[in-house]
Order: sequence, then structure tokens, then C-alpha cells
Amino acid sequence: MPVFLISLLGNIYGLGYWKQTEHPQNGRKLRLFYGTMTAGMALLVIAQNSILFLFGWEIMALSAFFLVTTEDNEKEVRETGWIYLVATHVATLCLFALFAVLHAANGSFTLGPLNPETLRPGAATAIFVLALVGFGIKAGIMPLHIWLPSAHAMAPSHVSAMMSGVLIKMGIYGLVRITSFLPHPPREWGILLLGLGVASGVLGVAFAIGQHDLKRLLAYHSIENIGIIVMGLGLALIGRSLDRADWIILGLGGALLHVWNHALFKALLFLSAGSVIHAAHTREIDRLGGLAKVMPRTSLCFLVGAVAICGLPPLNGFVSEFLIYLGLFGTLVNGEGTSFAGASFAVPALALIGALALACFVKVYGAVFLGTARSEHARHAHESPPSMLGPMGVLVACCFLIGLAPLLIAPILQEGMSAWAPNLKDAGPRLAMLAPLEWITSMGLLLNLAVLLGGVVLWMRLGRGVVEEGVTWGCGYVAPTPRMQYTSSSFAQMLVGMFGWVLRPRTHHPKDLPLFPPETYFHSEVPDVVLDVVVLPTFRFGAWLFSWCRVFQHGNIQTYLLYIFLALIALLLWR
Amino acid sequence: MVPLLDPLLIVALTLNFVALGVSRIRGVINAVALQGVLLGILALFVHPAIGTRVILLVAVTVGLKGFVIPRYLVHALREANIQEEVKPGVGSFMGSLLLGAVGTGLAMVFSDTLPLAEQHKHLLLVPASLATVWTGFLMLTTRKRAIMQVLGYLLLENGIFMFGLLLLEATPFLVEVGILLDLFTGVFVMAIIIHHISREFASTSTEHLTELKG
Amino acid sequence: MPVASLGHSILVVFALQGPPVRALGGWLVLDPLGKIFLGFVSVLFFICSIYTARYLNLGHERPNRIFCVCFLLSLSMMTLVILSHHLGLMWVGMEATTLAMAPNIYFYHTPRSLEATWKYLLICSVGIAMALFGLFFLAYATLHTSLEPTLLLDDLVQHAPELSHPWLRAAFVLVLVGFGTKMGLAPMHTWLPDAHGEAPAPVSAMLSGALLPCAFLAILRVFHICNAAGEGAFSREIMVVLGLFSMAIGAIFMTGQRDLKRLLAYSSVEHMGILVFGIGIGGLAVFGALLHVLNNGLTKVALFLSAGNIQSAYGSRSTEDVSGAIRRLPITGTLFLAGFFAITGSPPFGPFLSEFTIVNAALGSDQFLAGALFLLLLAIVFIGMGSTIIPVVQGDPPEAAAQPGFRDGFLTSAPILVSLALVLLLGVYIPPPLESLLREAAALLEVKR
Amino acid sequence: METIFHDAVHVLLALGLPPLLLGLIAKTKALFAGRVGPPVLQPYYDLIKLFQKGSVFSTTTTWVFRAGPVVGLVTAVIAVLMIPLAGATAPLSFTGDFVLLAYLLGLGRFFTASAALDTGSPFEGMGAAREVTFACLAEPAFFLGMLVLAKLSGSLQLADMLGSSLASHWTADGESLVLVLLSWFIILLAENSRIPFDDPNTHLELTMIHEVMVLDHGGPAFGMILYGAALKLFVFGALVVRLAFPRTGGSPWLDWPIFVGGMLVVAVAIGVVESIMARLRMTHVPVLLVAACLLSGFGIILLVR
Repeated sequence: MPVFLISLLGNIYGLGYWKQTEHPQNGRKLRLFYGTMTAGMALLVIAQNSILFLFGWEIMALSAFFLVTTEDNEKEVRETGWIYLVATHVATLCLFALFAVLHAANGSFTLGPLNPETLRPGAATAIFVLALVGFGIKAGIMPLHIWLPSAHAMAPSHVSAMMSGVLIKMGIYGLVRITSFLPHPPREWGILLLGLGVASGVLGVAFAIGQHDLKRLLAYHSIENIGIIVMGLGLALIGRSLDRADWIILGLGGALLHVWNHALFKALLFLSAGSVIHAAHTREIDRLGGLAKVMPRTSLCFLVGAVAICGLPPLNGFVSEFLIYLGLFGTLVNGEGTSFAGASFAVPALALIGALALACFVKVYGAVFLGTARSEHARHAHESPPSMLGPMGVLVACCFLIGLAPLLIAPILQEGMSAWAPNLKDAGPRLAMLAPLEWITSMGLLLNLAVLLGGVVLWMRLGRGVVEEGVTWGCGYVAPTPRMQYTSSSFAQMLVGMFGWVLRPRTHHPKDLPLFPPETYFHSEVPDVVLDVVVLPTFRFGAWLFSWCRVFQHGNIQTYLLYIFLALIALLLWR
Repeated sequence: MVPLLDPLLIVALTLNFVALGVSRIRGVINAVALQGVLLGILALFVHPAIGTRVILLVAVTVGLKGFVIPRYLVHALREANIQEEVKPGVGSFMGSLLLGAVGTGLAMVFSDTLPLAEQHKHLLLVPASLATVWTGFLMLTTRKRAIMQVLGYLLLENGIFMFGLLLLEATPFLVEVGILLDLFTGVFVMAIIIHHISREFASTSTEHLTELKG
Repeated sequence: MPVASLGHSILVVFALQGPPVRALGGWLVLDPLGKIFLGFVSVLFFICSIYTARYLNLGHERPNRIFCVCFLLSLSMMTLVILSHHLGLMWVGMEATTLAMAPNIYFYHTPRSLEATWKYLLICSVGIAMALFGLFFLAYATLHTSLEPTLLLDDLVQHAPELSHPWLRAAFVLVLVGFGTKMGLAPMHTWLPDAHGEAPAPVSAMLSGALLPCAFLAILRVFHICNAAGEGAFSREIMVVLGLFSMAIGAIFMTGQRDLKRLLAYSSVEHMGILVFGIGIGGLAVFGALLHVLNNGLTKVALFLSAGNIQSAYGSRSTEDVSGAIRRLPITGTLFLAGFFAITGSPPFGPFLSEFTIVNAALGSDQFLAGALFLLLLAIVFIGMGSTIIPVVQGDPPEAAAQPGFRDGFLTSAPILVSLALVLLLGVYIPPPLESLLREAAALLEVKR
Repeated sequence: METIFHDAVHVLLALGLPPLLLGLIAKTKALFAGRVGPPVLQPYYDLIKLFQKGSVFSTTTTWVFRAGPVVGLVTAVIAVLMIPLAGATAPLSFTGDFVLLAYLLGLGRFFTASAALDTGSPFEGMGAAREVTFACLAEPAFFLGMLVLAKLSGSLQLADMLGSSLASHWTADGESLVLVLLSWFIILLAENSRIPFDDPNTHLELTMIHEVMVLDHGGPAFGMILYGAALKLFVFGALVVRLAFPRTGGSPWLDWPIFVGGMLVVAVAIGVVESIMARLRMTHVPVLLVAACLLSGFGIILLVR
């Protein structure tokens, strides 16, 4: 397992390091903590000892904090960093407890599977719950994701690529590790994970649709993808509790592969977003547009990333989602009743997620790169230097590689899985047997060829016939202006409306328009419900309570002496 | 000597009430000083074997508690030209007297329940010390004047000292003297601080000392 | 003064080499516990004294003579406290440290510092008087069982089982409250923030780094006796409760604290709570607590000294005027932030190791409620402390502080650096001799029947 | 030999038949309206004409605009090749192929919508928005139906899920299959933007979904789009037909005609629906789609209770 993940990480780090050239203006500090973060993560994954694990974990978390607050002279960046810091520290404390319980359970700090005999009842549950909370915060599973969107939005782009690509995966990694220790996971855990996965998947993408900040939107998509991964993991857990090797393989294989894929295409997307911001100096989707003309390469990269993240063939996103689909259907085809309950609501949810993601990325791609520019910045944007395009190119290549030849990585996945569920090591089917990976390859190739062919055909026809250039046919309106375009707000309006019950969107548009409306607008924004409705009020209340407690120290020495006396009496009467 | 011991203790106790009830600082100082002297003398009676170190100890005690400290306090009083007349911060003289009485009574009852060693069962020493400690606390917590708090601290120490009389053997001479010395220096430093306080605020009431809070 | 402290340290080093020495017929004994505290105190003092040398030249027109004398006096008294195995003698030393520190707190001669000094003096003296009362009770407990009444630690431990338990309990409570006042356990901690806030930086550093642990040592001595007398459960329970209470108080008053040094002071309250809690948990946690004494002390010193730098750079301690320290004072700001992470127990710093050990012991010995509360309080502390410190460190410094005044110097930043480096070292690797020493000490405190 | 023959027929039918369906639908509507209507083969003429034409491209567009039709067509073609038509397995068939099927159509949708946004025209943006929005609701319904079939057939391959074995289940679990059939018919209407979801030949752009997306395409590109749409219709039609009459008599000479007949019936049915129903208001469309989801959901629940 560590072997597998290290290879994965090493891969990503390689990319990560090239990206450093991207933001020259962020000085030494950035580079330094970039290095420390990677070092921390490396330590984390090779750690066989919980203390070491915690070291790596915290080094990673802290350097991530410093990376997020690179531009700490801006207020909102500071607030973001602060929220992130609190979240990650709470996670760390959960891990304290977790490893303490582990130590109590198997008597040593070395991370190893627990043997069922010595395991006391309740300890396993405690471990699972603590791990779920502790790692879930880091991974950004839905109710615990509060820190994630703004942190990703505020950090420099290649840092957000790193965070969303690798850092939150550390949460998944930890979850996988810990669940692999537990001897006999009850079926409910798997179902719980599945449910959480569905929740964060659907809600994540739903929130994403409502966003206008390019990077914030991508951040919410990270939550969505984490949801998909967790679904796979939950499926694998169910499989383990019911001794179904194929579910384990498909679920876990899908999850791990999706970890990998998400790292690739999310890094790709964040980098392209970074170069967009670099070029147009704004993250507001509604103020961009028409960039495909001025920065064609970047737009191509972003397109590939978008197709991949929507899980569309022939790119890598499809492969992992395909595996998870197969697994979920597999539970149905010949599985028991309970696990079926999991599958039946997970399948349409996954379909919904896919479709929503598609809608969302059509919106983003269309609004950012297509059409005509909506602001001066966007109009005067410029293509970014090759030092920024290079890494993207590599990522694009990787996406295609995995998408077209998933067989190549099947053995590595297999290795990881047999590390997770030892009983798979010898017996049990291989991944390649369960999933028609070779078919995916051939279909992908076929698809590409056919598209190429069609393109050629169209080209020839066009070459034959007359081709004129003209303005867009505005259905009778002549001289379309950029402001007439469909903005992302309007694009998402219908969908946001559908999810209004959870998103609580704040829409601004003038009510009761007169008969010839002089000038109207529609704009909606979606705040983070969990953060604004649940977490912050709690903190405010706590602060108020504590400030009230201050009354007790009001500087009067006689009272202080009285405290001593009272304490004395109380303790004397203790027993 | 026991018959002589108890009356002395009674006097010491009454001195507590005097300290609580008297309104002039000088009076309180005298009361405390007198109590110190009594304590010194008490030491002679508690201990059958009057060795040289007991004598010495008595001398030092009486010297410090009875004369040096009071003199010094009076001097500080004059230095800081504190007007006489103290009012209790909380309640009235009557109230604090009542509290003191209640406390003393409680001390009596409480010390009866204490598992004392045989030879101390019938001694008034333990209850007296408890009562004095209580009085000291009462003074510390109810009086506003810094100097009155010092006196309260002295009372407290007296009470503890009374208890210490029971086991002079346990505490070697050196330690006893060390304790007394500490007590003296403590009062000394406190007096200096009081001096500064009165310079700063033109009064020694601790009401001014409530800046630092939260 | 650095010279003197250096000499002291050298002596200490020699002492640490040697076997447990007994002097004055067992009045002064250097046992493992003592060794730990002694070496640690002298190191701290050395660091602080180097800092002080620069700090005093920083243009206070105050006479430094009294300051230095009192500083050294307190050092010697602390040494006495640590070495003495005669409780009475220990008490004398303790009271002496209280008195010796008082003038240093009043160093600035401002009304506020005056008030702080007064509170410190009175509250501590009363508290310590209580402790004396407790010690007498202890002696009485021996007398009561027709033993030769004594206050010698070794004899007491030896005859512990015969002591009369009611008196022993009363004695323990009194001593806990008494020295707890000196140590800054809530609710007897009230003097602590004032004193720490108003005193000069090195003095606050010494107060919270060395003086409080000395009081802790005193409590440990009596706890040792109780434990040997089989009253361990009782005393442990009380200690756990007090520890948690102190942590809670610290957490409550840290949130939204405007004054940097008061913030640190409350953090000391919290960490004293952690120490007592650790001892109360027992088992592995004792080791953790002793280790935490070192970690906390070093980190606190670093924090207080860097807070001193910040104060002299901005001319203020309140968070309204201080921000962007990391830009104004690059070295100090960074160290301050690092110290914050260290004191809140983030890996890989030392406090993490000790706190983790304590949590581990708590959960390992089925004290789940205590452990959970402990963690919860740690979280609150982190949030409260960070919400004050992060804005101080980050952001842009105000124009008021922009003018060239105090800058990072070698003498003002090196001591901080050294202490933090030590903390980091303790987090990553505990040198074997120290570890064996800690183990011995922990074993010493454990029940020996 | 057998398979080669099957595949050949499959390809021929799949690529040849679709425009006929369009024509048939138009004819049915015309008859209902009491008109003669265009000849049934009209769509073929249209396509040929379009491929002959030159075309106009908006200045705002990029290569994405041109890629849209191509990808749309190609995905439809491949999708068609994955549907088992008459009992026999499709040319392209493997475990879990239906997932790929759905996502291929998704890919087509992605590019068509992007192409629409590429023009920067408000109407086409609107069309794209509606298209993807409704697709979000159609997908779950589709997969729920697939759940039912997978549960029944115990296989994850369209060839088996829609194979002749399905016939036996009609007797046992008929009701859930009926529900699925209904919901898939609704999806068919929605995905191919027929009434009541969309009116292909209305003239008010504000009310359109699919048509408004492709306003700016002309000439060969538009031809591709039209053909792609026809293929898509064929795909869903084939799904419905296979679901409705899974029985196969074994001899291809019998099966293929049955299937073709089924397709024609479906086309007529669509025509009937279009002529007797009115367009729904845009805001009511999601309701109907959710209803489709619920139908399939019911089906699966009936199956596993």
C-alpha cells in the first residue's frame, strides 16, 4: 500500500515541482513550505509508526497553512487561513485520540492490523468514528468540508492544485489505512461511508454549480470527487464485511484509481485556472469570456480537464467511475438485501453527480473560454508562458494515458488492494478479470479515430462548399453585445433553483419590473451553508460565553483571597 | 502549666476580636503585636523541657512579632501619613465581629472532631489556632486598607504558629528562625510596597488596585 | 550576571554527573527529580540572563543593581527549594523566592506594576502560609502516631504507611492549595496574569518557566508521601479535577485576550493544569508530565522573550496596535509563531510528545471522560490562543510601528532560537541520559509499597 | 458467419433507418392534422441538401463550434453500434457497456452545448442551459431502469439485459417492467427534445431547447447535427423496443422484421403523442422528468421488496 501511494505521490510531486516556476512573485517562503509540505507527506505515507505519522501529518498541515496564507496581507486570506488552521488542528486532536485508542488496543505505536481477540468491544467503533472525523475533515467530506473551498480559492494556484490533488487525499489515505486495520468491519460502516460519499458528491457538485469564483468552484468539485472516492471505499467496506472479493476489488480499485485520476485532472484544472487568473487578473467567471481565442492552449488543457472530471470517455475520469458503477451494479446482481440498499440509491446518485458535473463544466468552459469577453481584463488577456503550459501538457498526457490504457496501472491497484484486504492476496479474482479494461481501451481508440474521421469529413465538405464569416445570428437582434451573453448565474439558475432547499442561494434581481424594464439584472450567489449556518454561530456563542466569564476576574484582591479560601474549604470537604 | 496555658490562649482569642473590632489602625497593630508576644510566651508552657533553643526561639519570636514588626509598621504608617480610622470594606464592625465569633465557635466544634493525639485532646491550642487563622482570613477579605491586609496576614501566621507550637521538635531551630525571618522580610517588603502605593495613589486603599482584570 | 549563571550551570553540570549526594544529614539531597528540575532551571536561567544583559541595556534608566541581585537571589533560592529534602527548609526557600521576585515585578515602577506586585506578594504569601499550615499538619500526622515528629522527606516516605490518614489528607489538600497558589492553579491563579503581564520579559519568563515548576516540585514531594502512604487514589482524583479546572480557566480567559503577555500567562495556567492532570492520571502520564515541565518551560521562555521583543518594537502589548510582527521583526515574529505552534502541542515540537503521552495514558487507562475533556480543552485553547496570535504575527504592521526603532539583534534573538531548538530536539529525540533520568523520577513517584 | 451477417444488418439498419423515423413522425402528425404532409423520405433529402450547401460561421466562434457537430454525430454512431437490435449481440458489446453508452451521449451533449455557448448568443446559451439541466434528471431515470434490468437478468451486458431472456420476466415481474417502459419512453421524448418537452419546429426561439442550440449551425455541420439527432432517437427507440418486445423467434428472418416493425410503431407513437399533447411550460418539465425517475424507482422497489 505505501509503495503504491508513494509511487503515486512521487508522480504528482514531480509535476508539483515543475509548477514552482509558475508563480515567481511568491517568494522564498512559498518554495520553502512547498518543499516541507511534500516532505511531510512523504514522511506521512512511509510512516509505520503513529508518532511519525503524526509528525508528517502536522508538518504537512502547517506548511499548507503557510502556503494558503502566502498573501497574508489581505484580510480574507488571513480569515481563510485561520479557518483552515482551526479545522486541521481539530483533525489533529482527533488523531491524537485515535492513535491513543489504537495504542491501547494493540499495545504499540506501530501501525499494524489489530487482532480480533484483544480488541475490546467499542474500541473498534471508537477508532472508526475518530478516523472518520479526523481524516474526514482533512479530506473534506461534506459536513466537515468547511475549510476547503475558501482555502483552495485563496491559495496560489499551483498550491491549490497540490492541496486539492494530494493533500486532501492524505485524508483518504489515512481512512483507507485505518479501515484496513480493523478486523471485521460491520456492514453499517460501509453503508455509512456510502451515504456520506453520496451526500458530499451530490451536494458538492450542487454547491459548485452555484459558484462564480473559478477556483472556489473547482474546490467544490474536489468535495464532489472525494465523495465519489468515499463511495468506492464504502462499497469495498461492505464487500469486506460480507466477504465479497469482487466488490472489494471494484470499489477499492475504483476509489484508488479515482484518487489518482482526480489528482491528475484537478491539478490540470487548477493550473489552467491559474493561468487564466494570471492572464485576466480576476477569478470572477462572469467577468471572463472568449479566452479561447487569446489563450488557445490553456483553453484546450482546461477542456481536457473538464471532460475528464465529468467522467466522460475516453479520459481517465471515466475509468474509475466505470469501476465504481460496475461494483455498485454488482452488489445488485447477486448480493444480499442490505448491501443492495446501498447500491440502489448510490447508482442514480452517481449518475446525477455525473450529469451535474457535466452541466457545471459546460457552464464554466462556456462562460470562461467561449463566447466574447465580458470585461476589459478578459479582452486583453494573453497566453501564458511555456513554463506554465509544460506541466499542463504533461498532465493532459497522463489523463489520456490512463483513460486509454487502464490496464497499465491495474497491477499497481491490485497490489494496493491486496495490502488493504490481505485475504485477496493469493486467491480472489484480479481487477482485470472483473472489468473489461481492454474494451475501454479499444472503445476509446475507436472514439478518437471516429472523431478524427468525422473532423476530416467535415473539413473536406467545408473545403468543398462556400464558407463565409458573419456575426452570430441573434434571432433578429442585430449587433449583439457581450452583455447579451448568457452569464453563469443565468446558466445555473434553474439547477440552483432545484437545489434551493439546501443551497439557500441569495439571488439579487429587481422585483416587480415595470412594463418596459429599463435595465435589469439577475445575479445569485451561494454561500457555504454549513459554515455560515452552523459553525460560525457556534463559535460566536462560545466567545460570548467566555467573555461573560471574565467577570470573575475583576481585579479585586479581596475576592481573589476569598477564592483561595473557598477552594480550600471545597477540597477539604471533598471526601 | 496547662492551667496557665488555657487562660493565655483565651487572651489570644479575645485579641482576635479586638483586632476585628478596633477602629484605629494603631490599636490593631498593638493587638497583633501583643498576640505575638503571647505566642512567644506560650512556647514556654507548651514544652515541658525548656532547652536553650526553646529560650532562644521564644526570644526571637517575641522580639520579631512583638516589637520589631509592630515598630516597623507604625513607622511605615507615619511615613505614609495614613489617616487613622479604618472601615471594613464589607459589612460593619458588628458584622465582622459576629463572623469572627461564629468562626471561633466552629473552630471549637471542628477541632473536637479532629483525631488529635492523646496529650493534645484537652488543649485549647488547636481550636485557638484555627480560630486565629479564620480571623486572619476574615481580615484579609473584608478590609480595604493594604496595611490592614498585612495585619491580617500576620494574624494568619500567628494562627499557624500556634499550631506549630505543638511540634517544635519536628521543626529544627534553623527552620523556625528561617520561617520567622521570611515572615519578617515579607512584612518588610509589603511595607515598602504600601509606601509606594500611598505615594502613587495618596491613599492605601486597595480600591485603586483594580486596574488589571480579565 | 550571565557569568554568575554560567558558573551555576557549570556547577549543576558537575552535580548532574555525580551520584545522588546527601548533605547536612539528608536535608539536601539531589535525587533524579531534583536533577531534572535543577539542570532545567539553570539552563533556563542561563538563557534568560543572556537575554537580560541586552534587555537591560535597552535604555531603561532604572537602576539594574537591585534587579540583578534579586534575580540571582531567586536563582539560589530555587536551587535551595529543589535540593532540600527537608520540607520546612523547602518552605523557607519557596517564600524566599516569592519575596526575591517581588522587586523585579515592580521593575518598571508604574502604577499597574505596583498593583501587580502587591497582588503577587499578598496572594502568594497567604497561599504559602497555607502550605506551611499543611506542612505542620504533615508533621502532626507523624507525631500523632507516636513517631519521632519530623519533616524530613525520606523519613516521611519511609514511615508513610503508619501516618494517620486524615491528617495526611488534610495536609495534602492544604499543601496543594498553598503551593498551588504559587504554581498558578485555578482558582488560586489570580495573581499570575497580573504579575506576568507587568513584569519585564525575562522575569515573566523565569516566573512561568522556572518558578512555577519549582512549586510543582514542592507539590510533587508531598504527593510522593501521600502516594507512599497509599492515599494515591484520593490525591490523584483531586489533582485531575484541579488540572482540568485550571485548563478550562486558562482556555476561557485566553479566548479574545487582548494583551499578549497576559495571554501567555493564562497559557501558563493551562499548562500547570496539564502538569497536575498528568500526575493525576498516573502511570505513563507521570513521565509525560515531567517531560512536559521541560517542554513547557523552554517554550514559555521562548514565547515570553519574543513577546518582550515585540513589545519593545511596537511599544505596546495589546493586539489593537500590534500586527504583522513577522514583517516588522522577521526573526522574532517567526520564532513567536513557531513557539505558538509548539505550545499548542503541534508535532514535531516537544509539547506534542508530552501531551500525546498524557492523552495516551489517559485513554489507555480507561479514563475516557478525562481524556476527552483534556482534548476538548486543548482544542479550545488552540482556537482561543491562535485567534489572538495569528493576527499579531500576520498582516501588515501599522504605520506607528514602522519607524526604525528596535530591531532583531543577536543577543535578543539567539536565546529564543536556542530554547526553541531545544524544544524541537526534545520533540524529535530525547537524549538517553535524560530519558533514563525521567524514568527514574517517574519511578520514584510511583507507588513503592 | 451468423454474427457477421447480424453485424452487417445491424450497421445497415442503424445507419440507414433513423431519418425514416423522423419522416414517419412528421407524416403521422400531418395525418392527424388532416394534411398530406411531407413525404416519409423527406429527411434524407434534407440531409443530402445540407451536405451540399456551404456554411456561415460566426466571427465569435472557435474550433469548439466546429467540433460540436462532429463529436455529437460520432458519439451517436458509436452508441448505435452498442445497442442489441434484434436479439443478437451488438457489434460492440461488453460488461457494463450501458455505462459507456450513457456517458458517450453525455460527451456528445457536452460538446453540442459548448458549441452553442461558443456563439455567445443569449438564445443558444439558454438552450444549452436547458439541455444540460434536463439531462441531469434524465440520467438517474435511465440508470434506475438499468438497475431493474440488471436485477432481472443478473448480467451487466446490454445483450443479456435486453436479450430474449427478458421475455420470461414479463410474466413474472411485468409491472416493474411496465413502469420502466413508461419512464424510458418519457426519457426518449425528453432526450430527443420532442413534444411535450420541446417543439422541434416551433418558431419562437424562447421556447426551444435543442433547436435553439443549433441555430447558428448551417450546411454540413447542421446536417451532421440532424443526423446525430436522428441516431439518438434511434438509440432510445431501440431501447424501448427491445424492452417492449424482447421475444425472439430464433430465426433472423423473423427477428429483424419484428424489430423494424417495432421501431416504426414507436415512431408512430411519438407522432401520436406529439399531435395530441401540447408543449409543457418550461417550469413543468423537471416535474415530468422527476416523475420518470419515480416510475423507475418504483420498478426497482417492486422488484426487491
